[in-house]
Amino acid sequence: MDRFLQHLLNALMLGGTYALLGIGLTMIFGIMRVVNFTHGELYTFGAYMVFFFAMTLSTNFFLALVFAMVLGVALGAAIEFVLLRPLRGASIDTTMLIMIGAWIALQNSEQLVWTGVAKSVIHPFPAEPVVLGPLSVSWIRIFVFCVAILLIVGAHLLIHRTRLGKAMRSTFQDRETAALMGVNINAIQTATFALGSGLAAAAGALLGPVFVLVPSMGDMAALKSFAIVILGGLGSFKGATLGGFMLALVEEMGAGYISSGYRDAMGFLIIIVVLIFRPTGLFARAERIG
Amino acid sequence: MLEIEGLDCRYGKVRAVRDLTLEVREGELVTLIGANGAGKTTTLKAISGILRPAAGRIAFDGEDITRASARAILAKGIAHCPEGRHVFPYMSVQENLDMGCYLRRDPGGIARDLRKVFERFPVLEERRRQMAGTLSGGEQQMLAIGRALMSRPRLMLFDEPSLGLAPNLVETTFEIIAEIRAQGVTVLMVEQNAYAALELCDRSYLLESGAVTLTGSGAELLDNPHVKEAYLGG
Amino acid sequence: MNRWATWLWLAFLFSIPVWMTNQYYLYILINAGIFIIAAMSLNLLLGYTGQLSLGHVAFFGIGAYASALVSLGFDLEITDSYTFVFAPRPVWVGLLAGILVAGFFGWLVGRISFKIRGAYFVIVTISFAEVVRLVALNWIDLTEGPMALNNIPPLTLGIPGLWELTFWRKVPNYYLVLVTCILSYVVIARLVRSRLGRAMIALRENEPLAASVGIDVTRSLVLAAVVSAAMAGAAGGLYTHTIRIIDPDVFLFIYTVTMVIMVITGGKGTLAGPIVGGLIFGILPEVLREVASPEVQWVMYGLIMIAIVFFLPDGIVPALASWWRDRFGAGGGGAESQSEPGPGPEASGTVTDTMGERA
Amino acid sequence: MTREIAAGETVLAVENLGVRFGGLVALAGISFEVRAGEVASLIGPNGAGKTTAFNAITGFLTPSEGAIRYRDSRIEGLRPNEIADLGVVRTFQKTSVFAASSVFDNLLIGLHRRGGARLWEILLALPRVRAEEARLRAEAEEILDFVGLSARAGEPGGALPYGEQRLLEVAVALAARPSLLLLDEPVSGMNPVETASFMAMLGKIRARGITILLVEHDMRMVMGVSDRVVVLNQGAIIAEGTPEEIQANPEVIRAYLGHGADRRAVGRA
Amino acid sequence: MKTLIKSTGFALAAAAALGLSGTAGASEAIKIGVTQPLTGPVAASGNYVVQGAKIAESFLNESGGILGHKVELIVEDNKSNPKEAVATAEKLIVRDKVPVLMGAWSSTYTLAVMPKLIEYGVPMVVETSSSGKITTSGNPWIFRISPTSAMEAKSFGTKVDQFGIKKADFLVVNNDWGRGAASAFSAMLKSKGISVGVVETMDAKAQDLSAQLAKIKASGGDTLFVTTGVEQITLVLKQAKEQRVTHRVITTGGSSSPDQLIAQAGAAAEGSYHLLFFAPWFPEAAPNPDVAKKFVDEWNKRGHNFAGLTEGFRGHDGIMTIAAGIEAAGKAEPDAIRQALWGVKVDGVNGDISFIKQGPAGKESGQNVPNVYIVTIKDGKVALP
Repeated sequence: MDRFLQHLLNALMLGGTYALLGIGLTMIFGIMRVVNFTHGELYTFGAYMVFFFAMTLSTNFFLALVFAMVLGVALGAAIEFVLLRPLRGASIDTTMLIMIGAWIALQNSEQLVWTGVAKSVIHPFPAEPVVLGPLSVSWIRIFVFCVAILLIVGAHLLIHRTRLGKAMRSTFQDRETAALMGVNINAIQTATFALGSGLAAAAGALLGPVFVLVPSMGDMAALKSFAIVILGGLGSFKGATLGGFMLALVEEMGAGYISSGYRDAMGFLIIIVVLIFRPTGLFARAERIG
Repeated sequence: MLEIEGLDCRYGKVRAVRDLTLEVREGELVTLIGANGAGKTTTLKAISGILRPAAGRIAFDGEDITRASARAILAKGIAHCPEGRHVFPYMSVQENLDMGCYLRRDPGGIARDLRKVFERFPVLEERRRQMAGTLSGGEQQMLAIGRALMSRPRLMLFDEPSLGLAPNLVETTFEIIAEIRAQGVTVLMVEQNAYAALELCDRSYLLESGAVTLTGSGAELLDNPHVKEAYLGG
Repeated sequence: MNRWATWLWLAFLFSIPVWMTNQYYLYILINAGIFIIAAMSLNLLLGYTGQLSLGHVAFFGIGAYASALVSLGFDLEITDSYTFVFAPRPVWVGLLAGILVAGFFGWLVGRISFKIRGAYFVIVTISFAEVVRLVALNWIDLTEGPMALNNIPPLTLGIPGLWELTFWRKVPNYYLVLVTCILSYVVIARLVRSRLGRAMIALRENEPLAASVGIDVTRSLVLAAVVSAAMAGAAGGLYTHTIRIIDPDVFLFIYTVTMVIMVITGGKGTLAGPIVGGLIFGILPEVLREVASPEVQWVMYGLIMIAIVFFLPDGIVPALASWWRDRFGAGGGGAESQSEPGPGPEASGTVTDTMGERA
Repeated sequence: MTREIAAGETVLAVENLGVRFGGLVALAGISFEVRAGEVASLIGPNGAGKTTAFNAITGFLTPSEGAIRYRDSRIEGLRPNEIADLGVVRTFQKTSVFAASSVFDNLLIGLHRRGGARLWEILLALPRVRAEEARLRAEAEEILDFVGLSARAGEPGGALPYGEQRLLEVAVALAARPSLLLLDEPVSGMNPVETASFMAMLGKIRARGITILLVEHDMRMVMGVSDRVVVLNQGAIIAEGTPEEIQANPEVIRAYLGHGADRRAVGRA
Repeated sequence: MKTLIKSTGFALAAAAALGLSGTAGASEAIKIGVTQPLTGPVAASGNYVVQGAKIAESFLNESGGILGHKVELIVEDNKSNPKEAVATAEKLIVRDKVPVLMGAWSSTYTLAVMPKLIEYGVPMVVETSSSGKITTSGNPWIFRISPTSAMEAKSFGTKVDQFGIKKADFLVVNNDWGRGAASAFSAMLKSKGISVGVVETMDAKAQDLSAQLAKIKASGGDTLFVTTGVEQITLVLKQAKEQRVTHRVITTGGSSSPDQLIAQAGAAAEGSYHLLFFAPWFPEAAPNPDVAKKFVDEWNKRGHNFAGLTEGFRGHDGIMTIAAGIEAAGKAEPDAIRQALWGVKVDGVNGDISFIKQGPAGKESGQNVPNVYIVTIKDGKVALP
C-alpha cells in the first residue's frame, strides 16, 4: 500500500510537467494544424537556458527560470516566423517534414554548443525530502509541481480570459470568421506557436534541475507529448491536462507493477489502443481550445 | 459610399464573379439577389477582404480598399455577417460579442453598444454564459447580427440572413435588418429569398452566373418576370 | 531508344564492381542500395497512396529480426516444462520469412490504422515503431534485447556439397543488393501501372471520387501497406545479413526519417525518386564525414531537408523532368499512360517495356 | 448484371429516407423513385438537402432511417464502392478529377471495376494481365472519344479548362459503367455555350440506356433535359412532376423566391 | 526512365567526385583507426576515450614514434549506432588502410564491427566493451583490454565479504552492459549465498526513475548495484535520496565518475561505492604509478574534464597496447600486429596489459585481466574504503 501511494505521488508530481508539455503541443496543433516535432527541442532549450543563466552566468535560480521561459517564447516565435510563416496553407505533411528537419538541426546545434557531456543545474532547495508518513518527495519536485500547475492555470486564464486568448480560440474555431472580426491570423499563429513553445521550454526549465541535461533529452519529451495529446484529443486543452496526468500514472504504475523495461511503451500502447477505439481521443467531447 | 467597378473573382479556374459593378449609397438598403452559385457570397467576401479579387476596384468612402486586409476594412466600418451565422461554437455568447468588438479600444462605448445589443436581443443576455454552439438557429442568427453590430459598423454586409430559419424567424430577421437600417446603418444584403428581400430594399441587383443582369428599385424588380426566370428557368 | 538506354544503364550498374576497385565505395553503394529498397517501399505508401507513414522502419526492423532469428534459430520457453525450439534454417528461408512476417505486420497495421488519417495516422505509425522497438529491447528470450543478435550468417546459395556461394564479400553482396533493387523496382513499376496501382494513386489524388467509381479504399490501402511492408522487410533482411548484427537500435526514428528524406528529395510518387534520393542520402553522409564534425553533419542534414521541402517540394526527379521538358520540349504524349504525377511522359519507365510487359 | 430492366420500370426507390446530423434534420423522411431510362432531377433552394440525399444514395453517409432500393438490392449503409459495384455511380458538386493524373489515366482509374487482375498476376506480368490492360485502354479511348476529350488524353486532368474538367468527371463516371448515373451540379460554373454542349452530351448518355438523376441549380438546364423533377425544401419533398408543372407550382415558387410571393399574390389579388 | 538515368547519373557523378577527393597521398605515418561514439547518447564517453587516445598519440610521437614513423590516429564517429560502427570500420580499413583498429566503446558497436575484422583480416583492440560474447565468439582478431562483467564480478567477489551484504537489488541500464552486469553480479552473489531481490532496468535516456526506485525500496534489500553511465547514476543517487531508499549503492562497470557525482548529486552521493578500473585520485596506488601520474598530469594540463579520466585512460591504454604490438611486429601490417599482440606486455594506466586466450580453440580472442578498484565517497571526497 505504501508503495502504491508512493507511485501515486510520483505520478502526480510528474504529471504536472507532462501536462505542460501536452498543452503546448496541443495548442499548436489545434490552432495551426502543425505537428510540431521541435517541441522536444524547446524542452531541451529551456533546460539548457536555465543551466546557462544559473550555472554559467550565476544568475539567481528563479530569475534563470524566468529567462529560460522568455527565451523559449522567443525561439518559438523565431521558428514560426522563419519556417512556418512562408508555408502558410501548405499541407500538414509538408510542415511536418519541415519540423522534422528543424528538429534534427536544433538538436545537433545543442549538441555542438553544449557537448554530449551531461550538465547538472544546482538548485537552492534542500536535498532532504519532505516526509509524509511512509511517503517522501523532494522540495524541488514540489516546487516544480506548483509552478507547473501555476503555468497551466495561467495558460488556461490566458486562453479564456484575455483578448489574445479569445483571438486564438476564435481562430481555432473558425479562421475565416475570426479574420472578419479583425483578428490578425498571422500574428495569432506566431503567438500561439511562441506560447506553446514557451510552455515546452518551461517544462524543460523546470525539469532540468531535477534531472540532468543532455542534448537528446528532448526526444522522449516530444514522444511523450504526442502520447499525451493523442490521449486527450488533438487540440483539447483539458484533454492535454488530464492526458498528462494519466500518462504519468500509467507509466508509473506500469513500471512499478508490470515491467520497468516497458515503462515508455505504455504511452505508445495507449496511443494505439485509444486511436483504434476512440480515434478522436478520450476527451473528444471536451471543450476544444476553448 | 461603396463603389465596385469591374470586379472579377476566381476560385482556381472558375470565374465566380464577372465584371461586376455596383454601388451602395449612404443610408441605403441594397440587396443582391440571384440563384445559387450566382456569385453573391463571393462579392461580399471580396468587399470584406477575406477574398482577393482577380481584377476590379472596390472603394469605400472614395478610398480604395481592393487590396486592404480584412482587419483594415473592418476598422473602416464595414462589418460582415456571414452566411450560415458562423458563430464561434465553443465560445460563450458574451465571448462571441467580445469578438465583435475585437478591434475597438473604447470600453465605455463597448459597454453602451453591448447594452444596446442586449436590449434588442434580450435572449442573448439570458444566455450570456451559454456556449454559442448550443443556441438554436434563430438565436445564433441574433448572435451573429449582434456580434457584427458590436463593431459599430457604418456598412453592414448580410449574407443570406434567412437561410435555414423557420418562417416566423425569417420575418423577425428581416424586421431586425430594417430596424438596423432605420438607425442609420447602411446595409448590403445577399438574399436568396428574393421577394422578401425585394420588398425590404431600396434598390436591388440581380446576379446571374456572376454578372449583374438587372438592377432597379425593389418594386421594379418585383414586377419583372425575369427575376422568376433567373430562379426557376425560362 | 529507351530500351537501349535501359540496357546500357543496367550494364553500367552490373559493371561497377569490375572497375570500382575501392571496396569502400562498393560498401557505400551496398548500403545505399539497401536503403533505396526501403525508400522505394516507403514511396509506395507515401508517394503513391499518399499516406505519410512515419513508422516504416518497424517493417524494416521486423524483416531484419525475423530473417536473423530464422537463420540463427531460437528457443522460447513457453511454460516451465515446454520450450519451443526453432532450429536454424538456411538464410534464404530467413529472408523469405522476413518478407512474410513484415508483410503480415503491414496487413495488421493497415487494417487498424487506415481508419484514421492525417496527424493521427502519422502519430500511430510512429507509436507502432516505438512499441516494436521496446518489444525488441525487452523480449530478451527471443531477441537478446540490447545484447543484440550477432554472428548472423551471410546468405549462402547453391546446392550443399556441390556448389555453394556465400555472400561474405562486397562484390557478391553488391550484386545481391542490385538484383533485389531491380526486382523491387520492377514490382513497384508493374504495380503502379496496373489496375491495383492506379487504384492507390486514385486514393492519393481524390479519395471520394475513387470510392465513387468502385475502388475499395481500405482494401487498396491495406494492399499497398502489405506490399510496402514486405519490401521493407526484404531490405531489412538484406541489411541484417550483410551487417551481420542486429539490435533494437535498428528501429530508431532516425532511420524512418532517413527513408522519408530519400523519398521526398528524390520525388515522391515517381519511380526514380527514391533511387535518386537514396543515392544522394546514402552518399552524402560519407562526403560530409570528410568535411565536417559529426554534429555539423547532422545540422546540415536537417537544414538540407528543410531546404529541399522549401525549394524543391516535389523533389529532384520531377524538377529535372520539368526542366528537361522546358529545355527540349515535350516528347511522347498522346494516349501513352503515365501513372506518375509531375514528370512528363519520358519519366514513364521502360524497364517494364524491356521486360515485355506491354504489348 | 441481374435481369434486364424494361424502360419505365422503377430502378431506384428511396423510401422514407431520413438523415440527421446531431440535432439537425437534413432530410426528414423523403420518398421518391427513379425509373429506368429517364432523366430525373432533384432541385431545391440552398440547404434543401439535395446533396445529402445524393450522399445517402451513394453510400457517402449512412441514413438515420428509411430504405434505399436499387433494382433488387437494399443499398442503404453499403460502402460507396459496393454501391458502385451495383452500377450506381455519381459525380461531385465541386469539380472532382484525379488532378495530377493524365486524362487517359483518369479514365483507366474509372475503369477499375472493368478489370480483375490480381496482385500476383500483375507482378508476374501474365499474358492475361496484358490482354486486360489492352482491353481497358481500348475502352478508355472509346469513352474519351465519346465525350470528345481524345485530344487531351496526355494532359494532367487538373490542367484542363474548367468545362473540360467537368466533361472528364462525367467520362470517369461513365468508365465505371453505371446503369444509374447521379450528377451533382454538373454545369455549375459553366458558361452558356459549355452548358448547351453538356446538355447535348446528356442526351447521348441517355441514349446509351443510362438512367440519370440530376441535381442542378441551372433551371434552364433542368427544365430542358428532365423528364421529371422532384423538389426538395428544408429536407422534405414539396413537389414532383414534369418541368412545366413544377414551374407553375406556387409551393415551388414560394420555396425559391420566398414568402414575399404569398403576399405578392395576395396583394395582386 | 530517361529521367531515372539522368538523375541517378547525377548522383553517381557525385559519388565519383567523392572518389577523386578521397585519394590521399601515401603518408609516412603509421595510421591507427579509432571508432568511437562522438555523437548520440553515449557521446560523452566516446569523446573521453578519444582524448585519452590523443594523449597516447602525443606521448608516442614525443618519444620518436613507432619504428621511426610518426603515429597518426584517424578517429571516426560511430554515432552511437551499430550500422555507423560498421561504416566507420569499412572506411578506416578500406579507405584509410589502417592496419589496426581501436574501438568501439559499446559491445553492440564492437560486435557489429567484428565480422569486418575477419573479412579484411585486421586486428582491433577493444577498450571498453564488457560483453562476454566479444571474446567467446571465435574472432581471432579481437584483443580486449577491458574486463568482462564476469571478470569484474569475480574480482569484486574477492572483496564482497567486507560489505556484509544479505540481499542485493539491481538497477541497470537496459542495454548489453547493464544487463550483462546484472546477470554476472547476481550469479556471483548467489554463489556466495547472498540473495538477489529485484532486477530493474531503465532506458538509457530515462530521467525519471522514481517508479523503479519505489519498487526497489519495497524489496527490502540492503545493497543496490547500479550499472549505467555517470549521468544516470547521478539521477539514481538523487532520486534514491528523495524517496529515502536506504540501500548502500555500489556502481559497477567503471564508468562512474565520483567527482562528477559529488559535484552533481552532492550529499546524495555520500557513502556510495564505485567499482573502477582506474582511480585517478590515487595514481600512486596504481600498479604503474609513473604511467598513471604522467597520464593524469597530461590530462589535466590539456584542460580535459577530470571526471572523464575514468573513461579516458582506456583510450591511452588501447593505443599504447597497439603501439607495443606494432613495435613487436616490426612492421605495420595487420596479421603481423595480430600475432605480435599475443606477446605484448604493456605498462598501462590500469596496470600491466597482456592477453590470455579465450573462445573456441584455433580462433581464440585475446583478453586482458585488468585491475579493479573500489572507491567510496566520504565527506564529499573520494576515498579508498
